[in-house]
Amino acid sequence: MTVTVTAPAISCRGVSKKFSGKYAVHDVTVDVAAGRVHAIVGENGAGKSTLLGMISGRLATDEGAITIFAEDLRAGDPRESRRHGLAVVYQELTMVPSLTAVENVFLGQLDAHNGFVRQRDMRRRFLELTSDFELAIDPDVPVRNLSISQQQLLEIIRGVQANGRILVLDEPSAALAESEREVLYRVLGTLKEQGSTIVFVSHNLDEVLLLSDTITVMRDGEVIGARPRAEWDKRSLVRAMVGRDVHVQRHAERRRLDDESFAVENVSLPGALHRIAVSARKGEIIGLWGLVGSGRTTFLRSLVGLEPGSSGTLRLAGRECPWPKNVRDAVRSGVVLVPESRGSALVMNMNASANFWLGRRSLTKVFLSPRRERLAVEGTARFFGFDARRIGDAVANLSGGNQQKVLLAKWAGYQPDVLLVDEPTRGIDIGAKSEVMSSLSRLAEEGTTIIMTSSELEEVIRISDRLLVFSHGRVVHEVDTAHEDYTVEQIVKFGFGEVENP
Amino acid sequence: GCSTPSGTSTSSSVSTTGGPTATHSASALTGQPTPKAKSVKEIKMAFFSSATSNQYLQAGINSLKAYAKKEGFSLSVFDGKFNAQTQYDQIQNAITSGKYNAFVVEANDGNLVCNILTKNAPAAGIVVSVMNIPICGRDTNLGAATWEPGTITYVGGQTLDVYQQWVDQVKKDYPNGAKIAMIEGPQLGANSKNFDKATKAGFTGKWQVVAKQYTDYTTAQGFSAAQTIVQSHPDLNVMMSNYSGMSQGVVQATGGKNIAVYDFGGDKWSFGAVKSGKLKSTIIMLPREETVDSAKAVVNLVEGKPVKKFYNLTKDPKLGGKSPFVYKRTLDQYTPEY
Amino acid sequence: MTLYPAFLKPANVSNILTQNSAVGIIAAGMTFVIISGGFDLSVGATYALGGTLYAGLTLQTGSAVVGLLSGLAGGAIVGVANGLIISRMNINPFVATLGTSSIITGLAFVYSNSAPFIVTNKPSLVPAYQTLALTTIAGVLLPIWILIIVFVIAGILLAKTTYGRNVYAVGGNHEAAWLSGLRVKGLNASVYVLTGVLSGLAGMMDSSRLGVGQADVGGNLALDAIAIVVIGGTSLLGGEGAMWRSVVGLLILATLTNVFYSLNISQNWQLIAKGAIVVGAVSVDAMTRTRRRG
Amino acid sequence: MTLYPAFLKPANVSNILTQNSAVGIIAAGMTFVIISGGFDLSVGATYALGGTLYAGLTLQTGSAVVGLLSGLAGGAIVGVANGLIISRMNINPFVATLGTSSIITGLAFVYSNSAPFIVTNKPSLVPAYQTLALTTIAGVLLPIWILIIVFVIAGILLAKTTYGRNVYAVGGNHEAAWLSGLRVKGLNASVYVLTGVLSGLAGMMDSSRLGVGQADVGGNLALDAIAIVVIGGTSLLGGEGAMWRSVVGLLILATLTNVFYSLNISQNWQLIAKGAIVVGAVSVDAMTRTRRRG
Ligand SMILES: Nc1ncnc2c1ncn2[C@@H]1O[C@H](COP(=O)(O)OP(=O)(O)OP(=O)(O)O)[C@@H](O)[C@H]1O
Ligand SMILES: Nc1ncnc2c1ncn2[C@@H]1O[C@H](COP(=O)(O)OP(=O)(O)OP(=O)(O)O)[C@@H](O)[C@H]1O
Ligand SMILES: [Mg+2]
Ligand SMILES: [Mg+2]
Repeated sequence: MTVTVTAPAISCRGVSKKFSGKYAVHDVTVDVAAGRVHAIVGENGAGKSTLLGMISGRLATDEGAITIFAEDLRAGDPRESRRHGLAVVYQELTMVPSLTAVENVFLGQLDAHNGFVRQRDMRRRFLELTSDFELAIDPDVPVRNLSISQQQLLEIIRGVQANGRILVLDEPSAALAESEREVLYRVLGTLKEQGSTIVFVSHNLDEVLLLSDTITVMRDGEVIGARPRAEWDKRSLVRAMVGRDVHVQRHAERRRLDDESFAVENVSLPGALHRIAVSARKGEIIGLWGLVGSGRTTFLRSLVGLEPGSSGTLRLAGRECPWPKNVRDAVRSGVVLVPESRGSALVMNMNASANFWLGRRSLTKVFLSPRRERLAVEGTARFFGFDARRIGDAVANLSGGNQQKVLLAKWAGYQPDVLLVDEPTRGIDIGAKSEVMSSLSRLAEEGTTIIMTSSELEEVIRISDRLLVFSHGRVVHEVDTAHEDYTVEQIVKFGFGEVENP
Repeated sequence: GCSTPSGTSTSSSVSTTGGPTATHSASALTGQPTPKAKSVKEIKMAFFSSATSNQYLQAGINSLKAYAKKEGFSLSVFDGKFNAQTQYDQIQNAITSGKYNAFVVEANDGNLVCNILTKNAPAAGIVVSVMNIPICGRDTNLGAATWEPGTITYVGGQTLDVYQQWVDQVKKDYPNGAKIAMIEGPQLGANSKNFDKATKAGFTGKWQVVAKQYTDYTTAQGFSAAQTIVQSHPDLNVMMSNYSGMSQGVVQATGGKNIAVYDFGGDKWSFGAVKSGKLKSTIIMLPREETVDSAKAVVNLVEGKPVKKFYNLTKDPKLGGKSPFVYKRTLDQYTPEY
Repeated sequence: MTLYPAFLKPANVSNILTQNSAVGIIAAGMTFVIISGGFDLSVGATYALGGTLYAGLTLQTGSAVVGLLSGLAGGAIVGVANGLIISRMNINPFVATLGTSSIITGLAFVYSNSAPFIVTNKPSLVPAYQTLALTTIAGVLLPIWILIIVFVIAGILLAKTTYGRNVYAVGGNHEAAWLSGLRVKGLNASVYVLTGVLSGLAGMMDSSRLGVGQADVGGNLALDAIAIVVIGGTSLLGGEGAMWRSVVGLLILATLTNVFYSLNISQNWQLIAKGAIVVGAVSVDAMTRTRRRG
Repeated sequence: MTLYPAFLKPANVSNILTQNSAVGIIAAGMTFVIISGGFDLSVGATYALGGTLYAGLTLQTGSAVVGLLSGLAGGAIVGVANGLIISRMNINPFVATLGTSSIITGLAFVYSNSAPFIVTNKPSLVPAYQTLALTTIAGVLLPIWILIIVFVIAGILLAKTTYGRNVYAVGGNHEAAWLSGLRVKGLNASVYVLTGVLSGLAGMMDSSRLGVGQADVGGNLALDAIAIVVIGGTSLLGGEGAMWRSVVGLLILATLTNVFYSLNISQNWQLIAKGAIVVGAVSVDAMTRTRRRG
């Protein structure tokens, strides 16, 4: 298909959007050329999702106009953008938990004949799509039983199957592991070849530089620059995003490690985990890495009593402890988990401070004192780079990065001996990411044992002292990241379970 | 001030048109069906009570049970929960079950159960005695016209004429006029219809109805309805309450005010209240005769004795020919039966 | 099951089904409402309105067909009003339908001048009026046929059509359904129209059986219908459930009631037993269903 | 507001408050239940049980204090049962409380032998029995004081204590509360205990005022109490709302009822107007409140 270079696929003219009097997007003018891949980058809260929201019709514009292939877009109705041939993958999951994988992929576009759903056709198409994505997901499984990354993949598949002229993706790869990203890149490449226009948002600058034809940088709701790929490099992107140079924090030197603080053996959960053994020392950071569904989350949940069927032995600072039955047991013995999903770990319509104190012995015996609570939490908030002035804001109104900081502050506030952290950097910008990482390092320096997972392998390698590779509910390999040199490719192979056996 | 009542109640036959029925027993008998039960022991009776949850109903049920025991026939009591549909379904199931050959019915809604009682039940060989609420749209009829063909008898004392007499009592007690309020039962119930009809026709000119409220006969609703009426009509003279259970709430609301409360019910409590002056008067009701007479009609039929098509409870021998209206002065002539 | 000798007699089964045909077809509509994440407390009032209109207009025009159509129209209008209030004005369905319920009952009383319409008083109209309830087809009464047909059609509509699946989507995740381009407001409203029409029909069926139309019936219908749906295992949170579950719920409740009526257990003990059985049935269901993850 | 001359007369205000003190304190408990994401349909039955136990035990023991304590105990036991069924057996609160409601009513009827307990028939007991309802403190009746005190304490408990915050958390995000190590089950159950005790108390207050305790009252209380909470603007989805909102809801409904009674509007038009005003009030609330983020 040849691309006629007439009208831009998307054209925003002086578009603005205000939330409670403050501009989230201000006077943005940007064109997306047809048939190209256009990336939008910017810090958390820069307004990327808001801009995409207006393009996709979920949000009404306050000022300005948007045209799709030279046709005006009527604001505030997702049907409208769909009519114009837009398919949108949103930043947050928009799955219907009770419906099956097939039904979610075809949500709003069921294949039907005379009003009757054509189940068989949809299932065939679903299997085609999942095999394109090198996935094996049971078509009939209710989506609530799938992991977050599996759901994220279904979101993308939904966007792809919609077969639109324009595909808009808001942080599609945030929840994906290396290998799945490769698949995503390949699929996007194919779509581009077929003439689709692609707009996407990502915090992964390598991926942005790899995929895009044009890159637009946003800061504080405004467009800082929109230039062809060739005119950008990582440094100039970061500078444009943040307004300064960011030094990616490295482990300059290894900490001196103390005695063993944490050891588990024989951690099992029928059908999910198989006799996992991990031990860690005071002040050590252990990274867990694996492919989607490899069992990292399930492992961490077992350690704090969230998986009732799990079993194993636990030794803390050399003393045998009973296997935790619930979160309270775990917290009491000094092990806490920062869960992976912000949505299910924070009470969205409570403020940050209340979320911090939730489940915690309060400062006062019976009566709350919001003022004193806020004061008491400010230090921890700052430690994690959270703006102390926003402590009273409802968590729902915070950007993803700030929500993550609240989450970390809340759990680190227990001052645990062992902090388990599941995907702390998912979907947050590069600045927030380095803040989170450095605060974890500092915690470790203060003597906390940290076990964290991340789908971003480089990040794990960078921060951790040791890396454990998970595959199918087993630890299949251990990498001493402090002393050995491994390439990303090698580790990914372990993740597929190709090499070695424990 | 209020005028004192000018005289005792007169004979209660003020407007009864059903007089002759009582004398027509012979011809009535000829129109009666042949019962399936050949002897009293073979009677299998179902009593469909409109509910079971107040003393009036309890008194009736208990007497009927005792009567069944005495006569030696079997009796099942169904609780209609003041719900017409529930009662209909109960009757339908009872017919289907084939377990009964006689019904005594206190209908929650006389219209709903009309067909099933006059056609389906007789077709299944069941004889039907109706009490308290006339069926088939006869609820505002008088005397013998409250009986519906297809059933063997109607036993009742709360027909339109009683309400008319009640209105007359009030008028007689207040010859110079009065402001009157009514606390009634459910809006679509037969009693409310008769009550409304009688008051609309009777209270004209100097007798003025200033308020009325429908309730579910409970003390609680009687109380709150009366309380708000009292509040917004400080010049009220008379409050008429259609059931003693409600009147207990009404007198709480009118306490300390110069309002005469007229009660319909005549239970032990109302006798005490008439005596202490909380109530101006009450009307004797005979729940025990009501159920027993209905069952007795079936027994008589089985025994081949005459069965009247209409038993007028306001003329029941138990009243000894006296009026059912009880004032403080006449209190000792009566005994409450529940 | 031989709880009592007559239980499985055709006449008794027919009783069970006719007595529950009204609440059954209302529960079929309610299943849609609940799966869509809604709630409808106005079904009882609509049921009474249906019967009142049917009787009133039959008496006034002399034609049962006109009565029938106006009963259906009345139900539909109520449904549209509920749907608009809930989806356009964004009002919680609980309050909205509690409010409309009050309005509908008031209107039905005003229309009927606070008295029942008694069709049986006009014998010439009775045969036509009672056709709906007393016609027998293949030995089975029409209301039972209607009950079966409603459940079959509703079941197919819910499970096999785009419309049905979209109702699940709206109830399971309103936002996701909206973002995927579904007409969520229309879908949201439609389930109330469905329930309105079915409630009107249910009211007419019972009114036809009894020959009377009146405004003060149907008091417990909403809770009964919701209980049927929920006892079957459909979640009140929306997005889940199935029509067959409501059939199961209906059969449980209907059988219970019938057994109790027929065994003539004291009403008080019936209440206790019924409550215990309902809680028991649902807890067994809750235990056997695999618990969801975290 | 001068809707009618007597409206603001102290006696009328006192009427409005006493008549609604029972439903008011039940609504205070219901606010906790709804914010915790639950639902309680058994409050009406518990209310009746409270009054029945109070009257029955006062008559049987001759001591109103024993009656009072047993009424409170009855409410607490119902609450504990509801709480256990809902939180331990994981049963939907709608079905669970519909079921227990039926059981409670049955038990109250059995205990009272299906007839009211009439304390006024034993004049010696009446003064003690009616202390709860008729005592006046500083010119204000005790039930009004109780209403005020319950709302103040409930308001503080909800807004100012850890317990209250935990209730919001459980209702707002059950999983987050659980992940935070809260005793989710205990919290879930506790709100039913609270509501049970308050319903029992409410039943005793009304029973004390009337001198009668009976099992067949309280039929509409659950819907009324829920309506009060929701009309005030507390979301049925849980996690949101406030006690002052329920106070507003109570005042709206109570005033409406009183005005209608007093203006002597026909009951049919009352129904219509009441429904319209409820829907209207809530839609104004829905429009003025800023819509939440997606
Ligand atoms: N519905 C809303 N109400 C109030 N404020 C909002 C709303 N949506 C977004 N905002 C605010 O607008 C700003 C821009 O948010 P947006 O989600 O567009 O950022 P983003 O660039 O997508 O960030 P991220 O990388 O974290 O996804 C933020 O300050 C955010 O808090
Ligand atoms: N309690 C359990 N019993 C059986 N299987 C389980 C249980 N919990 C999780 N699983 C399954 O085990 C697999 C591991 O999922 P998990 O979320 O732990 O993986 P992960 O490595 O964290 O991957 P992701 O990147 O998706 O978060 C999944 O397929 C999941 O469905
Ligand atoms: Mg974003
Ligand atoms: Mg995970």
